[in-house]
Amino acid sequence: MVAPIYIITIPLGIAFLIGVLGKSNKNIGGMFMLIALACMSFVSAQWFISFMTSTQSPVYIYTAGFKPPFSINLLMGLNEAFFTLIINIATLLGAIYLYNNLKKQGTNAMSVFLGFAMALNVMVMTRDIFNLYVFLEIASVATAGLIILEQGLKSTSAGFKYMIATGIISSILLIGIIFAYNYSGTLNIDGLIEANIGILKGGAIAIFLILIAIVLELKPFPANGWALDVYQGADSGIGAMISAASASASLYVLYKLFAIAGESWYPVIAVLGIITFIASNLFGLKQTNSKRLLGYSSIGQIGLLITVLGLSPYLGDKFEFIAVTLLISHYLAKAILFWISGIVKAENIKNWSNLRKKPLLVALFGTAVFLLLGFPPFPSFFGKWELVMQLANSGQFAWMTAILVGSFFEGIYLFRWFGYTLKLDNKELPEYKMKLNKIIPPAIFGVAAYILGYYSGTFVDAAKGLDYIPLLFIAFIALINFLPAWVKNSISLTGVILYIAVIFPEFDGDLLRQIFAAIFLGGAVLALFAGFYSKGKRSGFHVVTLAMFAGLAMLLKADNLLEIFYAWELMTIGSYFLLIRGKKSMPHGYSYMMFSLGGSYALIFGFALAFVSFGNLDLQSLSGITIYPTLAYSLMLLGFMTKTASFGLHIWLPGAHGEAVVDIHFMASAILLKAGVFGIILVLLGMGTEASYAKYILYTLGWIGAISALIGNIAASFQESAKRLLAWSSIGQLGYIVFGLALMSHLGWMAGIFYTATHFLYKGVLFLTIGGIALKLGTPYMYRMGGLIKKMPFSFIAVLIAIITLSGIPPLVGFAGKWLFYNAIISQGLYFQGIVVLFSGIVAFLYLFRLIYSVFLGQLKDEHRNVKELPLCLLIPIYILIIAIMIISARPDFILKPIGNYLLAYFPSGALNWNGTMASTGLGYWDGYWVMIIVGVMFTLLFGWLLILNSKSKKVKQFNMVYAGEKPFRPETTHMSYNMFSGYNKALGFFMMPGVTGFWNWMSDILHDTANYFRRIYSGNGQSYAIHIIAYIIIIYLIVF
Amino acid sequence: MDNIAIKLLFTLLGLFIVLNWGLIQAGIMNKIVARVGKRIGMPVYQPYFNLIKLYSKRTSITHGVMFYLGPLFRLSGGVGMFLFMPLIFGSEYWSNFSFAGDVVLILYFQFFGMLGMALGAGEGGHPYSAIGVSRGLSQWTTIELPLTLAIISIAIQYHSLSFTDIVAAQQGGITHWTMWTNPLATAAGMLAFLGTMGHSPFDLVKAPNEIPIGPPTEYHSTFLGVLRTNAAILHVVESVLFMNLFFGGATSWFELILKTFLIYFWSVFVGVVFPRFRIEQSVSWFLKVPLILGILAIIFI
Amino acid sequence: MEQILQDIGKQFKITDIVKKRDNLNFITCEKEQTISLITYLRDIKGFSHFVLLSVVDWIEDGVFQLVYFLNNPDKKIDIGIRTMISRENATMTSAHHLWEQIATYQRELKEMYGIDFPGSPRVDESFILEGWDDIPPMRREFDTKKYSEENFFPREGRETNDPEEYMKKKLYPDEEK
Amino acid sequence: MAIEEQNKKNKFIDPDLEKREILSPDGEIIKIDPMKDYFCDAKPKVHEPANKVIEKFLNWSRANSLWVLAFGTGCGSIEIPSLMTSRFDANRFGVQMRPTPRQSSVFIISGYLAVKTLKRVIRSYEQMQEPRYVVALGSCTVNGGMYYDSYNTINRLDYYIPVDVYVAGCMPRPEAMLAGFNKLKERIKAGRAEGANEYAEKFDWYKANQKKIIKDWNMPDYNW
Repeated sequence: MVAPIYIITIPLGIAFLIGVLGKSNKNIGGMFMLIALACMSFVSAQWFISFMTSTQSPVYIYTAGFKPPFSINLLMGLNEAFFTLIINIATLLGAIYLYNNLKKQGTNAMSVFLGFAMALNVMVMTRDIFNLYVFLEIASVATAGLIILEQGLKSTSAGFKYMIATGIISSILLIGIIFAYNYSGTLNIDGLIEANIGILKGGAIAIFLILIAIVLELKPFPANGWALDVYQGADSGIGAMISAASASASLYVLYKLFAIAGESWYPVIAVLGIITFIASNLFGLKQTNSKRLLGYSSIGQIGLLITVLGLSPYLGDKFEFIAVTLLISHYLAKAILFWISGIVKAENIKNWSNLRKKPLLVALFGTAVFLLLGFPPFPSFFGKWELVMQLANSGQFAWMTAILVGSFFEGIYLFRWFGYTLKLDNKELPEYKMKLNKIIPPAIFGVAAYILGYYSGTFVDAAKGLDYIPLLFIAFIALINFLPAWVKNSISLTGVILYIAVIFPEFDGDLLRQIFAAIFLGGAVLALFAGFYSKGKRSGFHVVTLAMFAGLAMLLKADNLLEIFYAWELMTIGSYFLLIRGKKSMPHGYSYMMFSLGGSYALIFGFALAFVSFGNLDLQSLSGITIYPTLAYSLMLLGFMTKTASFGLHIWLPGAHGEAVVDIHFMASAILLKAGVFGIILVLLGMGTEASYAKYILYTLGWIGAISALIGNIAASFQESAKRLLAWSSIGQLGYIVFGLALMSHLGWMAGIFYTATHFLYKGVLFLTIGGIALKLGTPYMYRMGGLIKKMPFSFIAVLIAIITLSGIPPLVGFAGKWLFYNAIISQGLYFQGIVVLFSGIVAFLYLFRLIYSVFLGQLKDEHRNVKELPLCLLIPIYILIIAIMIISARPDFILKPIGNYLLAYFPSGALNWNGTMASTGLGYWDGYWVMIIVGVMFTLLFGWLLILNSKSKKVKQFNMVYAGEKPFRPETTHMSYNMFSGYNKALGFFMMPGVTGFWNWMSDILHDTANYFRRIYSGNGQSYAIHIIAYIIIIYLIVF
Repeated sequence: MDNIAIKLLFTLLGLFIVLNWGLIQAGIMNKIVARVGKRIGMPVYQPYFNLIKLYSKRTSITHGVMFYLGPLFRLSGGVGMFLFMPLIFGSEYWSNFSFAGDVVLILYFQFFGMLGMALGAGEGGHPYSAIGVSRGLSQWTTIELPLTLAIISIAIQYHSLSFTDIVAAQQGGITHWTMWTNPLATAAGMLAFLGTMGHSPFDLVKAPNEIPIGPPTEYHSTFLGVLRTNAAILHVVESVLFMNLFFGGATSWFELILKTFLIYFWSVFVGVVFPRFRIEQSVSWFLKVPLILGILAIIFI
Repeated sequence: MEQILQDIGKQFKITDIVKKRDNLNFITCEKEQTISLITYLRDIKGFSHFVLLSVVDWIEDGVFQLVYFLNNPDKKIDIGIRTMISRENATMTSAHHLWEQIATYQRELKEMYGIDFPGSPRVDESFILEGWDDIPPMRREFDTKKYSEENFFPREGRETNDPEEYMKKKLYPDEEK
Repeated sequence: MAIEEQNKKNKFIDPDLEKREILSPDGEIIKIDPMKDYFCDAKPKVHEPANKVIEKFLNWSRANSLWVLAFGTGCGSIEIPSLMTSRFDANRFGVQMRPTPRQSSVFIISGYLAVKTLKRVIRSYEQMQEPRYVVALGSCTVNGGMYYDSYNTINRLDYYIPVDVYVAGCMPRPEAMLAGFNKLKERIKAGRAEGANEYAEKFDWYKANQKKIIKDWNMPDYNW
């Protein structure tokens, strides 16, 4: 084992050596610097590994051979090893990143950098409070030096402000130390702990001053204007160092000194932290400068970590796990982000769209964003989960809420930024180059994020059951991203089919999951098969698709709440990337993510309440929540309803789905939305109908479903774009399902589940055909199509069957749903919601007719005279679905009987009676088989009759029609499609007033205005920043004492 | 299977009777309307002439497969409704194939013909067809609303959606009819009936002068003959539907003919008296009075 | 009215003033001044309503007489502005910028008389006659009977009678004078 | 194409019927000839009457179900509304108005016929389904009437479409029209109202007459 003292001595020595080398040997100096940093990393890594793997006990290092209090002592324990390791790795990679900058500035800069690294290490390791102060000063000076490395007005003024701020902070720290020494007689931290000066009267002031200094070092709101300028002004590489390495060190210092302060200081610190977290994330909302935005985010994240420190009494033995995962996530993500920002050299976040030219950078950027926000498979996911669970366990719901709200704010600007990066059309973009030394550090951190994500998962009990094989498969697909699409498609298809073979037996006996598995995974197969239409590489498509399907599969497999949440978030990531692939889908992908994020936080809140009530994370915990049950169930339903796009939460869907291409549209609409249904089913199964609150929740849910159905269907009728029409229709259809589930009766659930299955079938057909046609014709607008029946007869038949099914016309299977609804509504007594649902079912005719008429009937346009039928790779999935529809139509009992049997376990009364193929309830009866036969025979007979009567019909062309004595002029002017239901619009158009969108816009405006208003405290003036700091101290003092 | 064969024969006979009654009824109604206008009017047997003439046209043209099939769908819709509708209460053979489904089936099977017709008319490529269909569908959505409410009200009242049960519960004199026991539902239903019949004031769909004949503007010859055949059947079957729901059903053919005549006459009567609504007016109208009546019917059941 | 005519006379060259009624006058002015006279009447004298544009074919004089008919809705007076243009190569300045509807009149005149109004919207499109390829039919040199006989297959045996003579003969055959 | 050359010569260009080139969504250039692509260019055929006995029965029903196209070509159309009123009540003879040629069997040419209207009349006539009948009202349709020397009013209708019954007069009163309808019924019942077949037989002659006066012939030879 190399002694830890070398961590200090090596950089010191090399720094002097570099100084000796002089300016002529910059390369050698640089080499030395890197070697020094590597050695330091090696030492700390060695210690860290030995702590982790064996029972290595902490080692004290005494300088000058004396024991404290007569000398300074350093400690190398697990914590120190860990912190020095991450600091050293960050500085090593940072040095690689900054190599050219440092070299340009000469050997002195390298010495400063080494000094910076060393100071941070000592800050972590030292057990002497004065020594801590000294090295804090060294670190500050070194940092200031590094900041002004980049010559320019901004960096210079930033360095100056930094010096002012740290000067004030240091003096306060020094005063605190003096006080502490006065009361305890020792400068050693262990000695101070023993002295327990907090109980002394003046000791509290000492502790206050010391803590406040360290907290100020961590840039709390609002005394952090200087820090923002620093982040903005400094080179990105330096920013990365400050955000990743310095902050880690300072945090550890705070943690160390906590021991002196004692329990009573925890809440104060926590409050300071949470204010910082929420405020800086709120202010980040209006920020457009990328580095400053990162600064806000950094400060916010550190605020969160301070909060976690402050809340450590509530977190129990999970504290370390939470703190470490969150810290690591922040550390990796911020370093990556700062480093990337140094590569693209784009100040304004709108200019980040030039990142798109390099897929690797986009991948890293995405990794960092999702890492920061606590999405799986990253460590922060587990950290945040445990944090929320533990807080809930201790009953700290207010803290939970605050943290989730803060995180949500952070999500808002990060995803806006990410959306700009992915999609914003921005012409004049600065050129940039990717140098190898600049790309390696973020790449290493990116990979580390994934590995650590897996590793941290192993620490969480509930996550032990997670299945990482699909994720590995996805990683493999990501590696072969450069191959053409059909190869990846084939591989993915094989993978999914194999996975189905593995996973399907697991659901044996669980019909619900079988149905959903058939929808999710069967849908995956069909979607991937349809994906063969695409030419080229389709970069990244398969990764995100598979991520979404992996999430869906995991959702079904999940045994506990964590797994559900994991799967949910994974699916969200995948679907986000899928939805934002559309041409103009930037705002829609963004709003999707916002609702998903909000939904996730609602979910996790609900899960936490379930966890607390039940004591463990099993799925049974959803039943019988005892703590705030109304809130818990409502939140969970709300969370799941963001995916079903129910009324109020639906505004993301039309745009996002309307822009998606054919197979993505299919996945997003026919499959993804069902995940929400599955979630609602889980929640409702848990909730039951017995409890007093259940009635109200179900009542509300029923109305939400009914209104979604109405709004969705009416809005669909007024759309001009076929894809938006289908998207709105999905909202309506999901409304039926939600309503059916809210009925909480045998028939209602039967209708709901049955709808879920059939909606997948007929909507699948519609999405694939209409999407395929829109892709082929290059426009989604129906008034630009028309007359395609002659060119695409197979598509027409498919759409015809699908719309007959959707509208519920006998003899096809859609009628079963309507029939069940009638019976369920009447037997359940929910007449008025039911009427709304049935009314919207009839309104569906409007858009269905419009869809099939405007696209396939009417006038064929000039430019479409040569279009061909859809490709086989689309037609085959379509016809597979059609065959399924026809089979179920002929024998609806095939699917209804098992559902009924399954539901008997939950709703024993009110089941269907089966007499052969005839289903009956107490109210009515219906025999799908006979209806099919009767209609079929009758139709055939009448067809024969018509054929005999009318055998000599003359086939004419499209303009051979009566046009009031004139001839039609052009197909475009003869096709009646635009604003088709104008009369209806006049009568019921008020339903289409964008009230909900308006509401959310209003909310968002309020948030942004608030952010903008309070952001003005950051005047950019160094003096006022100094005043902020002092005022901060005084105010905190007044509040605390 | 013998049972089915006999049933089939009876059904065909029933269809024949209904078709002829529908044609004669149309003739009688024409006559009545003419007399209201102090005219002599067309002979009662005029619909037969029309039908024979249409079927015996020497030429016809078609715009495509769906255009060809449109009238067929329409006729299937009408005949299908007939098949699923029990005609005479208490008679096994005159109850057609109503064992296959209840009121809801009929309610939704109406759309079979409408949709087919709309599609066929759509392939005609004529913008007036599409305008007519868009108006028709718009109006239908709101017509269905009071009708649905009325049916639900009846279903709550009789605890059944089956025609047989509903009619059975109304036997035993006029005081047992829904008309008497549930006047609100009957009112809502009969106002909806005005819409389903497409007579004035709800005949904007076929507005003969501005959008010639509406959806079937391109239909002619045999196609139109098929549509006329269907209209004859459908008018009777719709009346039978309302008869079964509100007016105690029928125990004999005579009763059926009398009741359907009176029910159909109601729509003709209103049509003669009132002028035409614009589409947004009729949509709003159905969302006012009939809807409120329907809601009251459910509240006060 | 008199005042208006006097005012016009001060600024424009008016050759002939015909007083039909107290509130209706016809004035004749030169071709070049016509449009500015109309503009003057419209903007200064309140003749804001354009009634019609008509033409008389004076084949003997070799001129077309254009009549612009204006109305002053406040004073309830009308004025007709006559102007003579040559029948050969008949062109007139378009006035569609004053009132949009004049374009339609001009289109009609172009079709029926062959008077060109350069710059008037759609003036060359056929208006009432679709596919007319002969000389404009309202010109007096156009022989409509001959055209009809050549094109419309006149039925043989058609007799044309003077109605008065014919009825007299039929009703009172004895009464001959 | 003859029509086109003629139109070019006369500068009667119908932009909607010009050949055009369109870019398809695939980037392919499609050549469109509207006359060929949008209109059926087949000629009408003679439809022989069926078996005599059956035909008699069918004619009887046709005669009793006269559906009149509501297309007023001239001044006589003002007489038609009064024809349907309670005073004259053409309904009782089985005469009904239909708004579209597709569904009508009788075409009333009500008075003078301008060339411009003739074009529409021909279109509508050809769009009616066979058998179809023409009743011509007023002396204008017989010999031009008072418009015999007009430059744009036809003189003899039977040169352009076959006429079954002429009702003379200027204008004939509704009673005369009723008489005309009864005449037409007799003709139909006697099996002599085969105007549609006559039109198909002498199609070229009719077309030549029509094209002689309709200079901008911007429609197919037969409007299906």
